[in-house]
Amino acid sequence: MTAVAAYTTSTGEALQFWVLGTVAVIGALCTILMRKAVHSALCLAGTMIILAVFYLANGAYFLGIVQIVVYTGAIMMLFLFVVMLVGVTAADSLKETIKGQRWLAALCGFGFAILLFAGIGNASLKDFNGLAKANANGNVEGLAALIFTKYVFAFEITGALLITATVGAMVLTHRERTERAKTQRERAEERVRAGKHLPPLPAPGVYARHNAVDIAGLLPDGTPSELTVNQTLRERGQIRDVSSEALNDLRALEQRASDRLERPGPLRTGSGRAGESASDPVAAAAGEQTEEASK
Amino acid sequence: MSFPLLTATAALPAVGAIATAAVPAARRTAAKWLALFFSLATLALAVVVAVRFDPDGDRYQLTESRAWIKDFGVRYELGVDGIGVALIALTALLIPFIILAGWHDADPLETKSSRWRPTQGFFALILAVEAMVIISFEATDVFLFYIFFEAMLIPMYFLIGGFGDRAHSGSDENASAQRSYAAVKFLLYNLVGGLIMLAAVIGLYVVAGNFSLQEIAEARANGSLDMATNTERLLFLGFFFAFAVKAPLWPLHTWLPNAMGEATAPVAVLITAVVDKVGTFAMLRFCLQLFPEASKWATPVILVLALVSIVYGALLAVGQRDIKRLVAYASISHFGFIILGIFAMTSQGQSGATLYMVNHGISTAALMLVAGFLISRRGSRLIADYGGVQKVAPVLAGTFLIGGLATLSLPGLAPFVSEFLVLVGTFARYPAVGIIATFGIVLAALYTLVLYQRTMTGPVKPEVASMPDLKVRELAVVAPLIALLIVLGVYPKPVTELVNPAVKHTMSDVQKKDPKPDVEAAK
Amino acid sequence: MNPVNYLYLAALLFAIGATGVLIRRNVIVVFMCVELMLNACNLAFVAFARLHGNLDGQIIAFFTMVVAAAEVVVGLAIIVSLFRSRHSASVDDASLMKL
Amino acid sequence: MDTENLIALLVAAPLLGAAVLLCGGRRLDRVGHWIGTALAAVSFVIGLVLFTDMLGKGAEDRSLHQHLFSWIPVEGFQADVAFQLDQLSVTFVLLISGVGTLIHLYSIGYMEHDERRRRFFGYLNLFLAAMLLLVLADNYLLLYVGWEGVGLASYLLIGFWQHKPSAATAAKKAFLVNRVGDMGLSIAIMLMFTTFGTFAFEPVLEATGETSEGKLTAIGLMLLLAACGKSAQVPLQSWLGDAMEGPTPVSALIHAATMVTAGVYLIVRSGEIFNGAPDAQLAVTVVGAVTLLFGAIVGCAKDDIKKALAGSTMSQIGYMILAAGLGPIGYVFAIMHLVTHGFFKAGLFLGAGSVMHGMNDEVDMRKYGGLRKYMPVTFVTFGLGYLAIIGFPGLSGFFSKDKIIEAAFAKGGTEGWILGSVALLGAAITAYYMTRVMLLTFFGEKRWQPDAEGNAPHPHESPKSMTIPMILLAFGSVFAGGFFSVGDRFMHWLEPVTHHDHGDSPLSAATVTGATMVVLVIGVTLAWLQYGRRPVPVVAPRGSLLTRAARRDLLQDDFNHVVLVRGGEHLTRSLVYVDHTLVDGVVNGTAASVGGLSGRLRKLQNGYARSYAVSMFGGAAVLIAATLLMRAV
Repeated sequence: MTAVAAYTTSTGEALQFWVLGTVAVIGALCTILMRKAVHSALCLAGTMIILAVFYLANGAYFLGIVQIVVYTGAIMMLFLFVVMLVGVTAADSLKETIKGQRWLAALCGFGFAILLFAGIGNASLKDFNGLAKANANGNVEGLAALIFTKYVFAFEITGALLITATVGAMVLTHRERTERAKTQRERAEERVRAGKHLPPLPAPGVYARHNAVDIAGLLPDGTPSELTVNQTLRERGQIRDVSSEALNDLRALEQRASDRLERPGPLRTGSGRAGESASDPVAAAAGEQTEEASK
Repeated sequence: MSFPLLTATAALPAVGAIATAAVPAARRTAAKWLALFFSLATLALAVVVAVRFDPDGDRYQLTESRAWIKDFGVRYELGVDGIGVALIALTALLIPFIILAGWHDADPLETKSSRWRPTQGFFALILAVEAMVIISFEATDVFLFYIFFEAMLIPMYFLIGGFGDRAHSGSDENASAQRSYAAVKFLLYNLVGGLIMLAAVIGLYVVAGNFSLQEIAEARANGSLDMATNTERLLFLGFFFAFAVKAPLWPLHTWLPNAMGEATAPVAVLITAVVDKVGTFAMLRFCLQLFPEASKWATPVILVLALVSIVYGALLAVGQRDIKRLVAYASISHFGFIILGIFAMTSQGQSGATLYMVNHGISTAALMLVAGFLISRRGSRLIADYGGVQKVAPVLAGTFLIGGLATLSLPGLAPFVSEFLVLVGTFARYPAVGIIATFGIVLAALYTLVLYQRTMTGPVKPEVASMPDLKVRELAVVAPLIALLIVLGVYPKPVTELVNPAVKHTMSDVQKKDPKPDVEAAK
Repeated sequence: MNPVNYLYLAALLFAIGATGVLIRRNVIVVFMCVELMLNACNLAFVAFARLHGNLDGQIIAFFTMVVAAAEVVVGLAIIVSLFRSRHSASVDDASLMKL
Repeated sequence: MDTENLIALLVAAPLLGAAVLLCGGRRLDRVGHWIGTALAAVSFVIGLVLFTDMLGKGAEDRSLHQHLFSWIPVEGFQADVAFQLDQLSVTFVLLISGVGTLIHLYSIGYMEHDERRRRFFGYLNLFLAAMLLLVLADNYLLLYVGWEGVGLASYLLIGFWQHKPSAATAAKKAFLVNRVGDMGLSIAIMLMFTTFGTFAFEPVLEATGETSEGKLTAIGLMLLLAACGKSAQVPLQSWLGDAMEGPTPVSALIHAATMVTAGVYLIVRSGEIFNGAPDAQLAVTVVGAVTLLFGAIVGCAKDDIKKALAGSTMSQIGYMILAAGLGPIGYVFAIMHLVTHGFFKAGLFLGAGSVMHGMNDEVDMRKYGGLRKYMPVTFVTFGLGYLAIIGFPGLSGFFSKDKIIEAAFAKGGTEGWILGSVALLGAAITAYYMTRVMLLTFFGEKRWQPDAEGNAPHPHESPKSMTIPMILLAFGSVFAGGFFSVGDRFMHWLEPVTHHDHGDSPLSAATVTGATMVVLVIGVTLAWLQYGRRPVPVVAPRGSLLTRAARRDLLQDDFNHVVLVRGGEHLTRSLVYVDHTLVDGVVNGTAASVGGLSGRLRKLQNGYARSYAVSMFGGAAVLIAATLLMRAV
């Protein structure tokens, strides 16, 4: 695309515009409509990449690259970090709390768009005298020439701005430790004094057949215990309850066992199973394992 | 430049106010005596002013003039004409009686804390009002006048809202709500009027280039300053509205009954007998002098409004159940007479109006203060709660009757002279108006006598059976007022001679001549 | 196709972003929408650069990016500390402007 | 010393008395009544001195003037405190102070048991002062002062027993009705001021020729209104009956002898004005004639002795007004009848008071009867007064009333005939109701029973202090008329002031006298047939429609009540409502609406950054739209 057409664009670019433009708009819409922040961030990233492509199409090679590297690469990642950091509350409901806000917002946005269109529409934008001349000896060189001559002050000031921003970010996020750090002993005493849950938290996931971290460990009676799952997952509600699966497996095992031992009366076992499983599934499971081993 | 007598007269009560306010909480009685002393001293100064004033001299005397705000040509200009002197004398005369009558009105019911001192505040506020009223009678600079005309509202607001009547009005229980309502109403009405006037004052400055009453009036007179007709009318309306609210003129009157009903009797007297006079006085001094043409243009409407006030006020007075509200409506009717006299544009009418201001002040003070004593004894403002007082407290009843007779302007008492002058003056130019206004005297008799009959005569009500007669302090308040009423009724000459030249000047301002009697006209 | 369409696209994206700012309560998402608006502007700038045939538009876009970066850094920092202080990422919870 | 300086003393003496007695306090209770009486006597003596001095002078220069000080000096408006004493006023002065003194004397006995006697005498003195001021003033404004002064005194005295609601109401009523009349007087004064530029008697009365008849008529009618109020003439007569609530001496002095005749004085004094305004004169005569009959009819129906006498007063004053309305023909006789009436009516009232004094203040004549045995003096004096008022030949009433009837006929034309016959009819009715009173009170058998407490009244003659005045007044009522009319003394005496002229009567004096005698006899006979011959029932029979109406003052009060009182009450009540809702409501309404609006605006500031953002965004949109429109235009 070195020679950018003046008045109209090549059909190739046209095609690209319509396709990617649509995608970009969809991405934007998803950004504002997704319920989970993470998804919004991803959609936004997508939109930005498409924009980068458009930059390139418009002869702004440097900006295109920068857009991908800096924006999509750095800034959006920063966003994602924060989303994680903030312990993404599972999904913020899109239910509106302020009366009429949503309609007003929609109205404003729509009207604003219409107005901008109108503005652009009756602006006299006939002739595109493309960037052929400007980019004659390389786009980056052109930019550099401008930045270090015409916009040098702005450039310097921007630098200062960046420094300031960095410092500011540090200041804002840094928490000065005012009191002495507690020793291990003190913590232990506190816990005892607080009197809740002295032993270490129970380990998650019983069977190692899943990503055990997000599976609540089962209590002796087969009910899952939230405590065993890491807090962040708990907040996100990403806990998989496997107690039912466990019980099903148990039932299956018993079935097989009874088949093999010609022990009649699934009814009896059925009748007793509930109590049995409820009483001591772990023991039963243990017993079954030994059987398997013995085969 | 000689001793600034007028400044002193206005400053003395101000100093007194500060001094009284500074009295420590424990020394309550001392504060009262201090206030009384300062008011009497002011009275003495006012007498000096009246003596130093020469009725046949030039129009404004004892003048003082200092530059104040150079950029806007605002000057500190004082000066009095006969009307001003008369009203200053009235004010200075009434304040001591008001203080004496309100001797116990501000005693704290229970001493809340050592630093809580309502009494000091009460008397300090009264003196502050006196100072402001006096200086607004003296100011010959429109801006200066305006400032004090408005500043008056602040102490009045606290006097009405802070020291209400402890007697229940029967209308409803929570008196404090009623009172604050009345105070706010008073404030709002007068503020609105004042703001409109402020606009007019600025407009006047834009037109005339300075605020000096005398300069502008002269410029108007010798034609060097001619306003466009509409400008003049607008400015006139701006001024008149404020004064009509203060006066008060129908239909801007509704704040007065609330204020007078809720305030203590002495404060009510302060409102109607002293503060409201500034309104009518200002009509005479500013409206007529600065805007003669517009005044003449507005006369018909104003006359009608005044007539309505007279009849309407009297009729409503008949319909009242509350003694103090009744007096308030009677005052509205009387203010109607005053305004009628001012705008009849005859020398009898205007002299009568000025005289009326003085006499109405005294007579209302007498009636209202006695009513206050009566109310304080029974603890109720409702007429229906009284009856047969005449039997148990003859002196109180007698003074009350005399006050009432003065209100219905019985010949031989001061108000008759002024009322008749107003009527004659009006009749001379507008016979129909004069005749309608004459109905006012019948209605006045009606509400006064009905009030007296219901409260004082008839069988003695058990609640009033043990009512004590007037005490020495109260007698000391009422007796001089009554004596004054009689003296001014029989020999009003001193006041009329004080007023006549000023009225002559005003008449020449508006370029009006008295209508000639037919017989002479025929010749 | 006329490159003006880029401008239309930019306008559309901008409006969408703005609407997003208005309707979302999650601070982070709101912030993303702001970014979206910035990008829309950048697109417009670039398109204009092409329109005028000089690079000034691109320069401006460039600066915008820089400033946006700085803004994001500070803004996210603010969000974090805000979350720390009141354990919520909702805009409406920061309604201290109420009388 | 110069005699005109005494004039002020006439007023000053009783005024001083009033001041002393009213301000004096209780320490004067024991001597107060003597002070009052003495001061009244003083002014009577001064009056005598001035009178004798006046007799010594020629007819023309008898009028004295005393200028005290200038009262209300205002540009183009002169009101002075100045007195004028001429034949007319001196006549009044003598009547007022003379009868006044006698009644003071009488009151000493009558009010003996009242603990507020001192104040009573103070009021009496106040009345004397005001009344003398009224007749001595040399300008209408000062007369107005006296005019209202007597109104005040009568208010205080009617309501003297204030603990009785009826008394208080009657007093208020009297004052209010009088106020209406006073309105007329003040309007008349204003008219004079605008017409003549002054309201002193002499200049006004001399300048009457220079102005239009219309003006004079207006002034005259206004003066007539004033006279109606003060002299209880139709339509303002309603207060006189109730005024009898006051102590009897008051009724005698104020509501019979002096104050109520002030209207006659006013009209006669302003004779010049009425002479210039025939229509006004006609109105006066009509009012007089109507009241004459009205009062007489009311007098016939009342059983309350004082009210009966009040009705008679009304009708007698009707005679005077009628005479005054006749112009120069009648002025003299009006005054003459006024004087004689002053004597005999005062005497009658004092007699009535004496009767009540003896009968435990019983006023119902039907409970009297046969009292002549018990109180002979009262009987005799009352009887003489009775003969005088019905015009028994030779007594005062005969001369004065006869002359008025003659003059009425002498007015000439149909008016003359009508007025004359009305006067005659009045004479008949007078004879009837006075005979009725006489018979009911002093003749027949006694009809009184023990009252609720069971203590029967034991009628007795009154003390000397009461009988002596009655005797003196009886003398007056017997001889005054004759003394005046011998050689038309009185006429010549008043001529310089009132300018008498004899009309041309269609009937000879003898005829009129004969007619009068005839109607007199008819009236007396009728009364005797009804009340003398057969015993009188103690409870009044229902009576004819006219009787019942007459008992209610011919329904005048009912009319007033329905029209004025009720209407007034409704008017005021609705006005109070309007003031509170409308006039006040407008203001409060605006205040409320502003408050509501601000409240609604406050809701917009919900503190949510997003809603602020919306408004911001919308604002931006509006701006863009604006710019676009600008460019489009």
